Amino acid sequence: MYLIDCPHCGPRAQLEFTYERTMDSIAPAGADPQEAMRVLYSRANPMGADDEVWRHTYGCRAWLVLTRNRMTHSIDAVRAVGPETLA
Amino acid sequence: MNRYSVFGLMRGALGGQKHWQPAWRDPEPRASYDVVIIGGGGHGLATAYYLAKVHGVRNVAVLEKSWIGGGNTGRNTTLVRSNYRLAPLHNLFDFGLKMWEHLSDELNYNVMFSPRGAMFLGHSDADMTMLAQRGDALRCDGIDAELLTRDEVAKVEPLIDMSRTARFPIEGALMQPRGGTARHDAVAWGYARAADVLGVDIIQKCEVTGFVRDGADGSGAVVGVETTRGRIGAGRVGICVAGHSGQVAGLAGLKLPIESQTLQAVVTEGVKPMVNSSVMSQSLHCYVSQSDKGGIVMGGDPDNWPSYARRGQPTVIETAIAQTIAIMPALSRLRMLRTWSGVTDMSFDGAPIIGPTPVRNLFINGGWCYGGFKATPASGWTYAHTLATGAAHPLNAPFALDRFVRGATVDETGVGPMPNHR
Amino acid sequence: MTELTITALPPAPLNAAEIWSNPAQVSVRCQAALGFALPGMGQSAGSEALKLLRYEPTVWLAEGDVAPLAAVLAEDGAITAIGGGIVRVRIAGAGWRALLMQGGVFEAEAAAFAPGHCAATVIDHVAVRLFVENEDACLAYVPSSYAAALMHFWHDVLPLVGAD
Amino acid sequence: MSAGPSRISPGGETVTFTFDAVTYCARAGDTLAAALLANGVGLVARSFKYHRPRGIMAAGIEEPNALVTVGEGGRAEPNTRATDLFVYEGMVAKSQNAWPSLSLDLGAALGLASPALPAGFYYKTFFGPAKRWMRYEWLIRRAAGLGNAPTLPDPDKFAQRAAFCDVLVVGAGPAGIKAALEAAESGAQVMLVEQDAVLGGSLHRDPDPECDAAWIAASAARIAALGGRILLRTTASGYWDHNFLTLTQRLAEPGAVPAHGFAQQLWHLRAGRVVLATGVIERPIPFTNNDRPGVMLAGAVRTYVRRYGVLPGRRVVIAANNDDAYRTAAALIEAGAEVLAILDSRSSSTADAPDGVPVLYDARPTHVSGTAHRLSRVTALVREREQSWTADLLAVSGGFVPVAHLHMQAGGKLDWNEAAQAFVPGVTHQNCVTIGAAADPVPATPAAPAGHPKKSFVDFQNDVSLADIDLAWQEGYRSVEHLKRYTTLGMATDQGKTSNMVALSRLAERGHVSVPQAGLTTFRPPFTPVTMGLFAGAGARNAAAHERRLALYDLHEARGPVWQPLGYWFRPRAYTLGSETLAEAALREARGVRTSVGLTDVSTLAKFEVSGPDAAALLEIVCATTVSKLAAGRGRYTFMLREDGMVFDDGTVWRLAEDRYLLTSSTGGADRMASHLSFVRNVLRPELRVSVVNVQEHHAGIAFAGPKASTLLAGLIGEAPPRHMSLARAVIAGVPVLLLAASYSGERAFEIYAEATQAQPVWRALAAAAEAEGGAPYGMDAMELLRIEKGHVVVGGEVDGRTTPRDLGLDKMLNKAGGFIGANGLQRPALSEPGRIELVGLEALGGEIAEGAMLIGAGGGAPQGHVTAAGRRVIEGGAIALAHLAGGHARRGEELTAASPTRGITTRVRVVAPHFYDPAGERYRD
Repeated sequence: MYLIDCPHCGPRAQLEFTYERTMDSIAPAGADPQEAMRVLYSRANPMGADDEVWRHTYGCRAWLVLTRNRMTHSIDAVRAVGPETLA
Repeated sequence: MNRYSVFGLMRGALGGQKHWQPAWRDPEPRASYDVVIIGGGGHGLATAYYLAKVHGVRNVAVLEKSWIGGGNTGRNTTLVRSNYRLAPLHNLFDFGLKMWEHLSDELNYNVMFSPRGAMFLGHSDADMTMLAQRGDALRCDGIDAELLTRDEVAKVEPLIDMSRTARFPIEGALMQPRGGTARHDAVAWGYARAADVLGVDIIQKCEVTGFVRDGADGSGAVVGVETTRGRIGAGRVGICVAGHSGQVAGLAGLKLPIESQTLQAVVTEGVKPMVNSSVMSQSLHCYVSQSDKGGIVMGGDPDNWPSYARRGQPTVIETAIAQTIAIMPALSRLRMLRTWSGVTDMSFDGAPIIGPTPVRNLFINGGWCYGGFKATPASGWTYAHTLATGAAHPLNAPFALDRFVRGATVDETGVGPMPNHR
Repeated sequence: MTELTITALPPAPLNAAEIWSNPAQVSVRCQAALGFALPGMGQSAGSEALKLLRYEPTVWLAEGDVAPLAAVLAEDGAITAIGGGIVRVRIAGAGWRALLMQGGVFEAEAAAFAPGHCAATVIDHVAVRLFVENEDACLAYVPSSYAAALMHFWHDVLPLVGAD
Repeated sequence: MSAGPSRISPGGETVTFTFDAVTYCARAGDTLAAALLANGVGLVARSFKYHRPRGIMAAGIEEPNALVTVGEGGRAEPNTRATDLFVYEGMVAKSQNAWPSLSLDLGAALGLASPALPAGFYYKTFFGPAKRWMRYEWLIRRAAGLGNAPTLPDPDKFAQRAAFCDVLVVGAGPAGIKAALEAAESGAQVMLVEQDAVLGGSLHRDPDPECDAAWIAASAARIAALGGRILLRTTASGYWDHNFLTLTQRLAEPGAVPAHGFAQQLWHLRAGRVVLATGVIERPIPFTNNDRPGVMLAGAVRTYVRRYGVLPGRRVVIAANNDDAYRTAAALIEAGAEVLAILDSRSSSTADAPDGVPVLYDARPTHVSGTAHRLSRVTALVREREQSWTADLLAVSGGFVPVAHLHMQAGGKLDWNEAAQAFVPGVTHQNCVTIGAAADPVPATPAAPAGHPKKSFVDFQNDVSLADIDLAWQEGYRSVEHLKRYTTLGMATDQGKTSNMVALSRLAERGHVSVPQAGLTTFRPPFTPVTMGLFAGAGARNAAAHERRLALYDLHEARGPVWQPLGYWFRPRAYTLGSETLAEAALREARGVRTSVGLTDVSTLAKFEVSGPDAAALLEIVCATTVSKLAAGRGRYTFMLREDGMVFDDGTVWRLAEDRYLLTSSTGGADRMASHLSFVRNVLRPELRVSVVNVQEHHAGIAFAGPKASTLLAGLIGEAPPRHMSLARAVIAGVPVLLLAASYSGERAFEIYAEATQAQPVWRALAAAAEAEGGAPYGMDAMELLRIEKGHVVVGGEVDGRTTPRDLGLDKMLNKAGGFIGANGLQRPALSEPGRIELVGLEALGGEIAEGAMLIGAGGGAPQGHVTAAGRRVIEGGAIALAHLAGGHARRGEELTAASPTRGITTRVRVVAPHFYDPAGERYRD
């Protein structure tokens, strides 16, 4: 059970979070259809760190990008995504 | 090689069992092979066996970075069945199931295939209709499937909670009588021993670190592999590494529609027989059976985020155990003895990927998600065909790698390209 | 066992106030119009008539009369009624923190989770929002459909509170 | 009942218990093992494979032999270690795996066949068809397993609780207590957990004047005073990621009735730092018959003597390869036993033996003999010459194995300690440190086994001998993992706690390599076995899935409906009257809607309010249909695609105001849709000025449908209701409502939304109005009949995640401008190839159509599609269905067979358009 340092809530148990997908699966806006499908179906799936989209679903509901190592499970960075928020 | 038989054991009883030879050789790698298979799991070893046995391709090496059968072959919950809803899947898996029925004799190694029945429980009329649909699809394609009533379920598994007030009451089940379990390690060892006899080199502790490519810029066809035990030439190379598919394919610059996730399983202390079949639930996501040693073997959903660490998350097993106890309350006081994990190769439609890659002479067999063990004979048979001929076998043709970008996915659960939604 | 009461409160006017732009300016307007600034994450602010709880980065749970808040938000956000779907459960008594550790993952026992603070978490598989009313009481905002089940769970584990 | 014959100072026995129906006395604080030894019971169990007689070998959780079943009925716990079970009044313990009795176990005959049953024998025989193997398997399964399987539900509950601390100390021996005290004094919030029932650990075996009972008590009090938490009978059993641990706490002994109804509690603990003071486990020594009752670990002997006042033997031989065992000699002499010899496998030692105890160097035990109940003779090789003693106890010590399980579960590495011949904790990336004996075990010298390999047991419970390890080696199973799997070594309930190192040493010996080169197995959770019910917690009763209850639950329940699960929700399936069957009720209810009026609860539908200047822009990304052209006050049908172009949900979208929309979608997809909307809004388009609020539970929804619905509703609201696909606000029974004129049934209909807390009067008013006109509430089955006849698709049926808008006949509604999610996926070539599965209607040419049945063409062959939903014409009768059919759009008029072999139903059907009722939509007009 990871401890994920939510930029909005502080460190919380993984049970409050859900994994959605890797950043490398999201095609840039305006990509042509073939390129978008290629991106959707190609994952680097590295045996090391990767950028992943998670959501604090059972907490603040915000979306986060975790840089997480798939071997050690260390979470090296957590970044908030979404609209501007009040500090 | 000694032939295995009860007489051999009797003979050994007099001589302290000293006459048994190694089950497979421990050869040094040769300079090159007609076919190199990367991955000494059940699928890779079966592929090698059928290459030698069926196609006469005996100059074959199986390269295993650790010890054979140590990946998902030795970590799964040993269920064998073929009762998928979609025809390309049930046709492939049932081809395999028919092979399971004779595998011990075929290999002269008892893989303990035990067709004690694979039962999907239905918890509502809606579940039962879905199960009937699946059963009808199977029966129309000549595969066994029977709808069981509540009473029939209770007869097979007397310890299931049949009360109407159960949180997920039992309305019936879909039974595949020919389904069951097998001894997972024996499958790897049996194929290894049988392949070894036919001349296949099984090379353990040999990790592939790169591909040798021809062409001026090194981007042409694969002609060999770099390994921790040196360069090995190859006519064709078949990747067969389950959860590590992405990593090995990545050595050739490929990105696959595969994400590696952890799947955990649990076994209890051994007790006398109490679970007679393999029980799965349609609405919940748990499955349970009892090993021949008496341990109750259980599993549930994967830890549905990427990982290679073989370290699970405890609440995932807590949920699977809660679901299992809700179905079979008498399990409550048994003790969980051991948990373990495998790295599953979750494909983006839930179906395997077998066939050529965009790199010439490089083939892939992976994406089995959490259901590859039962396919071992069929996977090996059809992959051997593909590696021997360079062409798809009719049974693996629907599972080509290009199906994703073409839009021809085989999506049994219909949840689309996100494996964690499956 | 410690004395602990678990009570479902009557429905309250609850709204979600979501701000999509200029949150700092909205906060300034809020201070000017209502006398308090928008609370930060995990905090609350408000008056007798209106209490704002912040569980989300862009959404404030507003309990009370939100009419003046609409003008504060102006073109920077919107208000949506949500009170029909939430049951407020008051857990009162010294053991509320220990009770909320049962089936949970959030550190309700932390001293930093002080009166006026709030947090969203999951308890026995149910998403709940907690608000510390005072040292002796905590309010849980529970999805209506799960309220009966979660209250049953809390009553069930009550004997364990104070038993450590 | 008298005092136990082996009790050193008799008296004090106050607790009675039974073992195999014989009543015995014990002292409070005794483990079952101590109590049995005190009572002179030597034979306690039978081994797994050969049913060899076994007694008590250890004093802690590593005990491989003495397993019993304790408790009765649903509380019975099989395979309970007698050394980890504190006796309580009335405790009922039974031996296992023996028939007809422990003393006379016919299974022991298997031992005679053991030469033909080496490791892995089953891989080499039992060939033939699978069914033949199943006959052998039947026998093997009955012979295997240890305790009897439980058959009753558990009467007790299990709790799970979160906890947090700065420092967790595992193990309350002297090192652990000191570490906890120090951390607490430094201001840290401390937790100290101990699997034993008392604090002190090794101090009960090896007293230390500086750490006496008073010191233990004072330390505990000080830790508590500083806010620390001390838990006894609590095992740190799992060490997971990010310093998360699972602690299992026994609130009652196994088999006992718990005080508050909770037998155990699982702690989900997050620790800042973890200090492992977990001690060591003593290694046994392999020699012939080393598994017999009367062969015990030397440290365990000391524990029984000093902690429990029990003397396990009076004429004792000690065999060891280290200094520690000499202390056992001292303890035995103190207690009045005779120590015949210390057999030290080393060539010399500086350890002090008690006066009068002969020490023999270069001495290794070769075999022991005795009865199933007790030992009588010990034989050893002393400087290669055989020597024997008449003895009733052999205390052995083959060195010490650090308890590094948690360290390794945490992902830590192990280092080889040559002096101790043991793996000790090495580096770890978690914040975790090991202290005490586990970090610094007593030195021990390797010694070659001197007995017969076949009877020199390594894994006692699974009867794995040195000969089995040798055979595995000979056959090529040389990796330690192959060895374990081939021989079953380390797979028993003790998970190799006493056997792993002995086996590794043998493997190293055979391979002529060092022990670390021979390999190392991985320790996985749990450290000791954990009761399944504890891991399930409260979820054992609800499958970890709470029921979700409708806001109008009470009103439905008063009508006694048949409830239908839908996800975690329960909705009325039909309101049966009198002796009606479900099907009759559904048809009556559906006919009521077609001819008069009906009402049904649609509260579970997903609902989102989307507001702000960019609301339409967001919806046009999520929905595949146009939204922005919708006028305020109007609504329309919509559907949503996944990125791969498949339809994954559908619903309606309503423009409530200029910049405010209400989006509805399916019940089953509600959570997924909530996540999808949030993902699109926050991750893909954070710049949009839009608010998306989930209002699924805020509104209760009631569908009011039928030819009389409009008139009746007008009467209730006092004005003309909105026309089809328009909306209005009104008041019913004093409650403000939102009226959406939408129809799922095919009749003129309204979805009436009220705040859920106020919805009951609205339902009552609508129900009263309906019932006055012969209408009635209807349930999901009637709704299903109505929508099938109308040809509406449903998510989970026709929308199965594999169909495109074109497959479903929805492609004309696609937003021509594109830009929606799924637009790219739809371009894939295979999605426009001929022969795709397409939506059609079916009419039966006689008989009923089975839902889910396969569609077979006139020429037979493989199925070409299936029946997605089967119903009937509500008024006229006659079976109809919706179906998926390959190339179906072009096959109208074709006759097929709908076959359900599992249900024995085969029906001839004709392919028709999937609209059976009012295809022009004339009934929507007033």
